[in-house]
Amino acid sequence: MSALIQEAPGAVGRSGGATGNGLLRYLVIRFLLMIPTVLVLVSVVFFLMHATGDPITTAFGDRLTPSQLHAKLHQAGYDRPLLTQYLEYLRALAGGDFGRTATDNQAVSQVLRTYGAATVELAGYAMIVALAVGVPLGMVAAAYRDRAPDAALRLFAILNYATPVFFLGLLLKLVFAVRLGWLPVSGRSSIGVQLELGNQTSSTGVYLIDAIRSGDGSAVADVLRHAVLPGITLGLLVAGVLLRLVRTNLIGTLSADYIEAARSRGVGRFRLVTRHATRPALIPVVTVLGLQVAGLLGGAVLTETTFEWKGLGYELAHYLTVRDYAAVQGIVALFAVVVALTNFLVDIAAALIDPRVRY
Amino acid sequence: MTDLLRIEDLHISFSTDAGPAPAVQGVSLSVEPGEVLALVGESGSGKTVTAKSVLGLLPPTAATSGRVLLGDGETDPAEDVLTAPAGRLRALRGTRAAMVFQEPSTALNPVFTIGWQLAEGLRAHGRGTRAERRALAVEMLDRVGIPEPERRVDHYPHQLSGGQKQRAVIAMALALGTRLIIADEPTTALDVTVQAEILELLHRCRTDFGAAVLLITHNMGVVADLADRVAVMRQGRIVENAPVRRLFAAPTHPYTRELLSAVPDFGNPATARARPAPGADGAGQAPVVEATGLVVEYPGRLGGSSFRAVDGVGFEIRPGEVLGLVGESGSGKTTIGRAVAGLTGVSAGLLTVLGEPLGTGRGRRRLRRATAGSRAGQIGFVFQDPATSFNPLLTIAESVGEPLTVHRRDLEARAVRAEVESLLDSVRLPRGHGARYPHELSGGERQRAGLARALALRPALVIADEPTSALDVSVQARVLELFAELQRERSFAALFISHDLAVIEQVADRVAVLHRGRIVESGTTAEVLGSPRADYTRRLISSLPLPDPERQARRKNLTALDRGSPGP
Amino acid sequence: ACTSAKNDGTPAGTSAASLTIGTTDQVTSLDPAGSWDAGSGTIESEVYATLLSAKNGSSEVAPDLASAIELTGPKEYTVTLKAGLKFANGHDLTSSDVKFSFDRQLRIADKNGPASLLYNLASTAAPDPTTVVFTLKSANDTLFPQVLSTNAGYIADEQVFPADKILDDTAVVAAKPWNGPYAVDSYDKNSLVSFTANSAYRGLLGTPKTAHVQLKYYTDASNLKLDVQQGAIDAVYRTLTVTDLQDLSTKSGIVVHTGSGNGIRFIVFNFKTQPYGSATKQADPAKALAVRQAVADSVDRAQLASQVYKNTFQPLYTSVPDGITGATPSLKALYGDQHGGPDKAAAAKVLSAAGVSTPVTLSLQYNTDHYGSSSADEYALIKTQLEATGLFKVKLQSTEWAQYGTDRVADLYPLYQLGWYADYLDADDYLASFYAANSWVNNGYADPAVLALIKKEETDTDPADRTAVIEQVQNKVAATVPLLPLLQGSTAIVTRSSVSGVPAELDSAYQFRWAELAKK
Amino acid sequence: MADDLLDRPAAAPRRHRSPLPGRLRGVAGLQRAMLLTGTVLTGIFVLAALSAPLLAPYGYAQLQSGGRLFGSQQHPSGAHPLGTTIAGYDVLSRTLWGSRTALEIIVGALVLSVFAGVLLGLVSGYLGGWLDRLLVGAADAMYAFPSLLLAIIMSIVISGGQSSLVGGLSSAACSVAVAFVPQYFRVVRAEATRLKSEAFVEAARVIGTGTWRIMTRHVLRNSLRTLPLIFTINASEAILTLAGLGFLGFGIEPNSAAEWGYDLNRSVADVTSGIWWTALPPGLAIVLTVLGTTLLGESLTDLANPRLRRRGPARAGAAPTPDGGAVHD
Ligand SMILES: Nc1ncnc2c1ncn2[C@@H]1O[C@H](COP(=O)(O)OP(=O)(O)OP(=O)(O)O)[C@@H](O)[C@H]1O
Ligand SMILES: Nc1ncnc2c1ncn2[C@@H]1O[C@H](COP(=O)(O)OP(=O)(O)OP(=O)(O)O)[C@@H](O)[C@H]1O
Ligand SMILES: [Mg+2]
Ligand SMILES: [Mg+2]
Repeated sequence: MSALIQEAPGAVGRSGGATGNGLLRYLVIRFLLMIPTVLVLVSVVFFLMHATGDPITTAFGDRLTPSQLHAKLHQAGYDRPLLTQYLEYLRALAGGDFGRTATDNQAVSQVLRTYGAATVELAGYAMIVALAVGVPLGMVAAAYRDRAPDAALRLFAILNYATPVFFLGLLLKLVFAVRLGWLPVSGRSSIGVQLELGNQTSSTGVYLIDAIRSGDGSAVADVLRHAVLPGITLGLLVAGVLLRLVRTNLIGTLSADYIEAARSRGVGRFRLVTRHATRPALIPVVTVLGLQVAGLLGGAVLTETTFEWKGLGYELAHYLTVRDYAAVQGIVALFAVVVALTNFLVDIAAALIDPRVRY
Repeated sequence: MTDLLRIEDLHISFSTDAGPAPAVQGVSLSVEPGEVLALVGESGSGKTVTAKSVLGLLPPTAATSGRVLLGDGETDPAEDVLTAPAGRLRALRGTRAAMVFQEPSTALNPVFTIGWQLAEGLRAHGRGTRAERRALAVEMLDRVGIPEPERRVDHYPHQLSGGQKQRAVIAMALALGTRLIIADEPTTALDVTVQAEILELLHRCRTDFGAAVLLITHNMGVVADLADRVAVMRQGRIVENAPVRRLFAAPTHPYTRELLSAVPDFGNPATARARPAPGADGAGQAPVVEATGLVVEYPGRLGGSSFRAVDGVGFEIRPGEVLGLVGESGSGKTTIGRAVAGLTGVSAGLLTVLGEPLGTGRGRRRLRRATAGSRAGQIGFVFQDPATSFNPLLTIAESVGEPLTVHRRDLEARAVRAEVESLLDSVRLPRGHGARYPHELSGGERQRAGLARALALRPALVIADEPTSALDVSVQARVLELFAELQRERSFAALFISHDLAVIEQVADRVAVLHRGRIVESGTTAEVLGSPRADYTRRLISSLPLPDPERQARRKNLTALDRGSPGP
Repeated sequence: ACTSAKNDGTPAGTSAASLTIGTTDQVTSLDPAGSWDAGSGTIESEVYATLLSAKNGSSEVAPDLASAIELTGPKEYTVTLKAGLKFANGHDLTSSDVKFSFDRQLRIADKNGPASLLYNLASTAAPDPTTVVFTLKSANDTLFPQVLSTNAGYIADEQVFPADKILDDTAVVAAKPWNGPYAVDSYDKNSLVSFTANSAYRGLLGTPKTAHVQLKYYTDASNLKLDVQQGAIDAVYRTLTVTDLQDLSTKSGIVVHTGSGNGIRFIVFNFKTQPYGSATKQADPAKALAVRQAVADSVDRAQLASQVYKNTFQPLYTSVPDGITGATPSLKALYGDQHGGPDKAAAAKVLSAAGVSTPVTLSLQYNTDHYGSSSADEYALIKTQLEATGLFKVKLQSTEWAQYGTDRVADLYPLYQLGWYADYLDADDYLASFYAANSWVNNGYADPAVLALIKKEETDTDPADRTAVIEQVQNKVAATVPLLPLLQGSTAIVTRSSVSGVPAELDSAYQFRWAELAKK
Repeated sequence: MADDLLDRPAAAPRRHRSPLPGRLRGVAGLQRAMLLTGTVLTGIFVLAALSAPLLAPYGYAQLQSGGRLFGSQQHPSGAHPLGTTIAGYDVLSRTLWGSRTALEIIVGALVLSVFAGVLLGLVSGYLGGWLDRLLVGAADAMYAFPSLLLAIIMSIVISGGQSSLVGGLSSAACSVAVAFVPQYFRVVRAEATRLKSEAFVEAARVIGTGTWRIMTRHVLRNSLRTLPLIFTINASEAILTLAGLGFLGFGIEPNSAAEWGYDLNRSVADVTSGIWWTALPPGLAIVLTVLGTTLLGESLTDLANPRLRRRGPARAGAAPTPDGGAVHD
C-alpha cells in the first residue's frame, strides 16, 4: 500500500533491452521464478502453522480428554514427524493435489475455486472503481497542481487511504443501507437470486457473469446492487493510492523535456496532460498498481468481513484461527500465484505502453 | 523593423530557497532573418533562460521584465511574448520561433512515434488533415536527411540513433515553417562525427529553409563554424556582441579574451604538449601497464548473450608517460580504464598492471583482493564527474585523507591532516576548503580535490576518465594545466581518457584511438593527430570544428571540395 | 428445483410458504460421522433422525425412529424400530442401516466426528429388520439412551454412505439420505442452504408447518442483525451480540425470545500450579483450598451477568445448570454473603485462617476467540472484583484458542476460563465431564468419594435415588471448589413478529426445531 | 586571482544538505498548509501518546472509580465526556491511551523492521551474488503477500507461542514489523545497488578501502536519506495494519492496552444500535492520525524531491509569466 515508495520492486528482468525471440524465453523464466516464491511462502506457512497448534485441539479442546485428543491427533496423522508431513505435503502439491481442509472436509481446490471467484469479483469491482476514480482525478490534480482542486483531491485521496476499510464500510452501510434503504446491507445477492444462480449448470462462481448468463435482468440488477457498497469501499482505498500515484508521476512527466518540447511547438495544455504526459506517466503507475494487488487482497479481508462477501480473504482469516493447515497453505499459495501472475501481466502491460521494452 | 526577434532590456529572476536569484539582467538582443546568432558564455550565465523566455517557456517561479518581441513587423506584427495571453502564446510557439533542445533523447516522448510527435505540432496549429500531416511528416524527415522516411515515421525514438533523433527534433522545429530556430546546445550530447553532421544540417536550415538560428553553445569551434554574429554572456549580461570574425580576431571584453584563450586549439602547435620525445625518460624500464589481447565482456541479462565492450586491445604505458585514449561514445574507453584500475573483471587476454598480472575470467574476488593488496594505493583514479565522485556526507579533507587513513595506519590524525593540507596546496586549493562539503565547492575546485585524492599515496599510475568533460572550457583549461604540471613534477604514468582530440593533444605523449572496442591506431600524439593513418582517425579529426572562423571556413571548403560538392 | 423462493426483485422477499433463518455458525460436514459441532448440528438435527430424541422442552428422551427401547440385559439394550421407515431418496430404513450407522461411527472415528460419545458401545447387532441390539462395555449404563439421542446417533443410509470414510457434502446432498423433518434441496456451504419438508418423515416432531426453509450464513453478527431488522430474513438462531439483542428488543415488528441456555462458564483452578498448588514451591493443600474458597467468596456473579451480559446470562452456583434435573446451587450458601453475593470479610477470614499472606497473586487466563468477545469484558470485571477486595493481585492474560487448548493441559495456566455445553441434557454430563477421573478438564482434581458417587449415579436406575446422588455430588464438590461456576448462558432467538412457533419464554431444555415455525 | 574568480562555487549544488526546516521558508501556499496540518496532527498524536497518563481521566483498563463501576454503554456525561463502552471503559480515556499504543507499535515496529531491513538490504545490495538473489527472492515472496495477512499469521505465531512471555504489544509490533522488513530491505538494497556503482564508492574501491568500511562509511549513510520519508508512510501503514488486526480479532486485548481497532470492532454492534459515541472516537482517531502522518510524509517527499517541489511565484519582477500554471516544473 505504500504508494509513495515508488521504487518498483521485483525488478528482476524488467526493462530488458534485448530484442528478438527473447519474449518466450522471458515468459518461461518469469513463470519458473514463480515457483520458488510460492514454495518459500508455502513452506514458511507450513512450519509456522504447525508450530502453533492443531485443528483438532482447536475444535475439541473443551470437549475431549487428553487421551481422546491424542487418539484423534494420531488418527489424523498430526503426531508424525513434521518433516514427514512436510515432504508428504510437497509430494501431493507437486501432483497438483492441495489436499482437503482439516476442519470442514472440503477439497482445498474447491475452496479456492468457490471463494476465489468471489474475491476475484470483488477485486474486479474495486479495480473498476479505483480506475474510474483514481486516474481521471489524478490527472486533474496534476493539471491543477498546488491549486484548490489539487488540494481537495489530495485530501480526498489521503482520507480514502486513512479511513480503515471497515470503518468506511460501516459508515456507508449505515447511510445507504439502513438510513436511506437504497442498497442492501451485505451479501453478494439476495437469497432468491443466489438460489437461482446456484441451480444453474456450470456456474462460474462470479455472480455477475452467472446472472448475465441466466438472462434474468432482475438478477443482474440485484447482483450489481449488492456490489455497489463493497466495490466502492475497497475501490476507494485503491483509488486513493492510484490518485496520488497518477498525480505524482504525471507531475514528473509534465516537467520532462519532451513535454516542454511539445509545448514549444504550440501543443495545448489539455492535450499535453491527457495525451503527451499521461502515457509515459502510466508506465510506473501500472507497475505499482500491480503491486497494489497484494494490498487489494489484504484490504479484501476487511471488506469481505464487513460485507459478508464470502471470499478468500475472509476464509483465510477463518482457517487461520482454526489452524486448518491445508486450507491456509492452499490459499497462501494461490495468493502468491495471483500476485506473481499479476506482476507478470503488469510487465506485459507496461511493455505495451512503453515501446522501449522489448524482451 | 525587420528583426525576427528583438529582446529589449530583459530581466529574469527566480525565486529560490535562498530568495530571489537574478538569472538575466538587462539583456538586449536581436536576430535578423537568415542570420545565425551564437550566444556563448560560461555555464549558468543565463543563455538557456534567455532562450526559453522567447517561447514563454519559463517556469512560474520566474519573474520577468522588459520586452521580447517576436515577428518581423512586416509579414507578422511584432508581439511581446512576455505579456501575450496564453492562447496567443500558443499560436506563436512553433510558428514564429521553434526550439531545438540539447539532449535529443529527452526532447522526444519515448512512447509515441516520431511521426505522431511531428504531426502533433501541426495538429496544434490546425494544419491539414490527418493524412496530410503524415505526408508532411514524411517529407520533413526526408528533408532533414533521415533515410527511409516512410518507415522511420512509424519508429519510436529509441529506434533512432542520437544523430537521427536530433534530426527529427530539427524536422519538428522546421515543420511549421518557422523563420527562427532557437537551438540550445544542439550538439553537446553528440559525438564529434555526428556533431559535424548536425552542424551541417543547421547550416542548411538557413540555406534551404531560410530560417534564422539563435544558436546557444559553449563550444567555440561550433561558433566559428556556424555563426554570423556572436553575443557573449556572462553572469546574466551581454558583455560583447560582434560579428564572428571580428570577435575571434579582436575580442574587446576581457572575459571574451579569457574565454577564447581557454579554448584548446586543436592542431595549434602553441598549445600542444611541449615535452621531450615520448618514451624518452621511460624507455628501457618495465611498462607500468601492459595489455595484450585484452577483452572485456559485460554479461547479458538473465543469461542472454554477453556484450563485448573491449575486443582484443593491446597497449602499454611506460613510467612517466601519458597515454591518451580517444574514441567516440561507447567505444570502450571507460571500460579499459576500469579494467586497469581493477574495477571491472577481464574476460580474456593479458593485463599486467604495475608488474602484477590481473587474472582473467570470473576473477572479481581476486581482483578485489588484488586491489586491496600489493597494488593498493599505487593507482590513482580521477573521475569524470567531480560532483559524484565525492561522498556528499564527508568533508573534502576527509575524502582526500581517506587513502591515507586506510593504507597508512601508522599515521596519526595530525599527520594525516598535515599531509592533506600539503596535498590541497599542491592542487592549489585553499586549505580552508578542506573543511567544506563537496557541494560547497565549484566544479573546478572539486576536480582539483579529486586530483589531490588520486595523488594522496603518490601513485605510480593515474587513470583519468574524462576528468574535464563536465567542466566549463575556462575551468577545463585550468584543470588540464594543473594536471600537466603535477604530472611533470611527480612524473607518474597516466592513462588519460577523453573524447576531445584537442584535450588529448594537450596532455598526451602517445595516443590510442579506440573504435567499437578495438584500437584502430596508436602512436605518438604528433603522429596520430598530425598525420592520421586510419580512416576513422581522419574522420574524427575532420569533424572537429576549429575555434577559429578563418581556419574553419578554409577547412570546410577543403572538405567540401574533397567531397566534390559545392561549398557554401 | 426451487419453486417458491423465486425472487421478485425485493431484497426482503420471502414468501409465506418459506422462511429464512440467519446464523453465524459454520458447518463442518453433513456426514453424521464427520461432524460434532453446533453449526453442523443445526442442519443435521433437521435432516437426520435418531432412534430416541428429547421431546422439545423436556430433558427426557422419547422414541423417535424407534418404537421402544428396553434394557434386556445388564449390558444390553434392545431397540425396536417403527415399521415402514424410509429415507427421502426412497430407500428403506431398517435395522441394518442402524447397525451400519453405529459401526461406521466407531470404525471411522473421524477427527471431527462424535465417535467418542459412543465410548461405552461394544457392538451393534440387527437380528431382524426392525430390531437392533446394542451391547455395552459396562453394565447398567443409564445414560446410553441419552447418547442415542446425540449427534452420534443419527441414522445414515447404508446405500449412500461408504462404511470407512466421510462422504463429501455435495455427494450427501445429491444422494438425499434424509430421514429428518426436512430435506436439503440446494446447498451452498456456509453461505446458503435451502430445505423442503421431507414427506418421508414420520417422527416425533411431526409434519413441518413451513414447507420451505432457507438457512443463511453470516460471518458478522451486525450484518445478521441489520438483515433481520430490515426484514431480509425472518429469524435468527445463534448468535447476536448482547447489544444487538437489546436494540432489537426495542424495535417494532421484531420479537426477541430469550431463556437460559445449557451452556455454562467457569474458572478452573489447576491443582498443580495454582497458588500453593502441588507443583509450586510452597505447596500446601490447605492454603490452596483457602485461596480457592476466597476467590469463591469474592466474585460477584450478579454484577458480571448484568454489566457484561445485560442479564442475558444468569449467575450459576453449581456446575449443573438450572433446569436440569438435580441441579442444586450448592455454592450459594457456602460462600460470600451466603445469598449469592460476594463478601470481602469472608474471603479475608478464610485466607487468614489458613495463614495465607495477602495479597495473593493470581495468574488468570482467558480466551479471546472461543467464548465470545465478551470474555475480555467478563475477565476484566472479574479482575476488578478480585482486586477490589485487596486480597488479590490479578495478572490477566489471554491466549488464542488454538494455543489455549494445548497450553491449558500442559499446566501452563494456574487459573483459567472454560466453558461447557452438554451433548445431552443430563446432570451427569455436567458432573462426570469435570470431576471424573481423567476428565477433559484435567486440572489435577481427584476425590475418590466424588468418583464413587458419580459411578453410583451413572448406574442407578431409580430416578429419585439418582437425583439425590447427583445433589450429593454437587454439595461435596462445592466444599473444595475445584472449579468455580460463574454463569449460565442464554438462548436467544429473534424472529420477525410474523413468525410463530417459538415460545415466548425459553428454558434450558428448549431446542430450536423448525417444524413448529410458521409465518403469517 | 583568476582561478578563484572562475571557480566560483557551483550555482546549484547537486545535493542539498540543508536541513528540511530550513527549506520550509521557501515553501508556499498549499504545500505549507499540508505540511503544517500534517505536523500539527502528528504532533497532537505524539503529544497525546506521551502524556496519555496525564490527559486521560482514567486508566485504559479501569472499570470503576471509588468502588463504583462506570457502567456499560453509558451516555456521554460530565464524568465520562465521551460515554463508556460496552465493557464499561471510559471512551475518552481509551481513545487517548490508544494513541500511546499506536505510538509504541509504530516505534517498536519501525525500529525492528528498520534494523533488520537496513542490515539485510545493505549486505544484499552491496555484496550481491547468490545471497542477494536469495534475499531478494524471500523479500519478494513476503512483499507479494498482503501485509495484513502476513501480520495475522505472524501475530498467531508470536502471540500463540509465547503469550505469557511477550506482551500483546510486542507481539503486535513484531507482526507489523515483519510485514515491513521487505520494504526497508527493498529501499536500502536499491540504494546500495545504486550507490555501489556511484563514482565515490568506486573511488573508495580504487583506493583500496575495505568492504566493511565502504559499506558503513560510504554506502550506509548515503542510503539512509530516504528513510525518514518511508518512516512516516510506514507509520500510517502500521496504524492501519494494527487496526485491521484489532478489527479481525488478532490484535491487542483490552486488558493489556487500549487499541483503536479493537475498540472499533467491539463498537460495530453499538453503531448499528444507535450508540455513536463508542465507535466515532477511535475511528476518527485512526483517520486523523493516519491523515497527519501521511500528510507529513507526502510533504516531506515533495520537499525532498525537487521535481515535486514548488516555490512561491517570484515577486521580484513585473509581469508574471503568461500561460502560468500547471504545465511547468
Ligand atoms: N528553474 C530555475 N529556478 C531557479 N534558478 C534557475 C532556474 N533555471 C535556471 N536557473 C538559474 O539561472 C541561471 C542561468 O541559467 P541558464 O540555464 O540560463 O544557464 P546557461 O547559460 O544555459 O548554462 P549552461 O551552459 O550550463 O546550460 C543559473 O544560475 C541557473 O541556476
Ligand atoms: N555495466 C555494463 N553492462 C553492460 N554493458 C556496459 C556496461 N558498461 C558499459 N557497457 C557498454 O560497453 C560499451 C563501452 O562502454 P564504455 O563506458 O567503456 O564507453 P566509453 O567509451 O567510455 O563511452 P563514453 O564516451 O560515452 O563514456 C558501451 O556500449 C556500453 O553500453
Ligand atoms: Mg543551458
Ligand atoms: Mg566513458
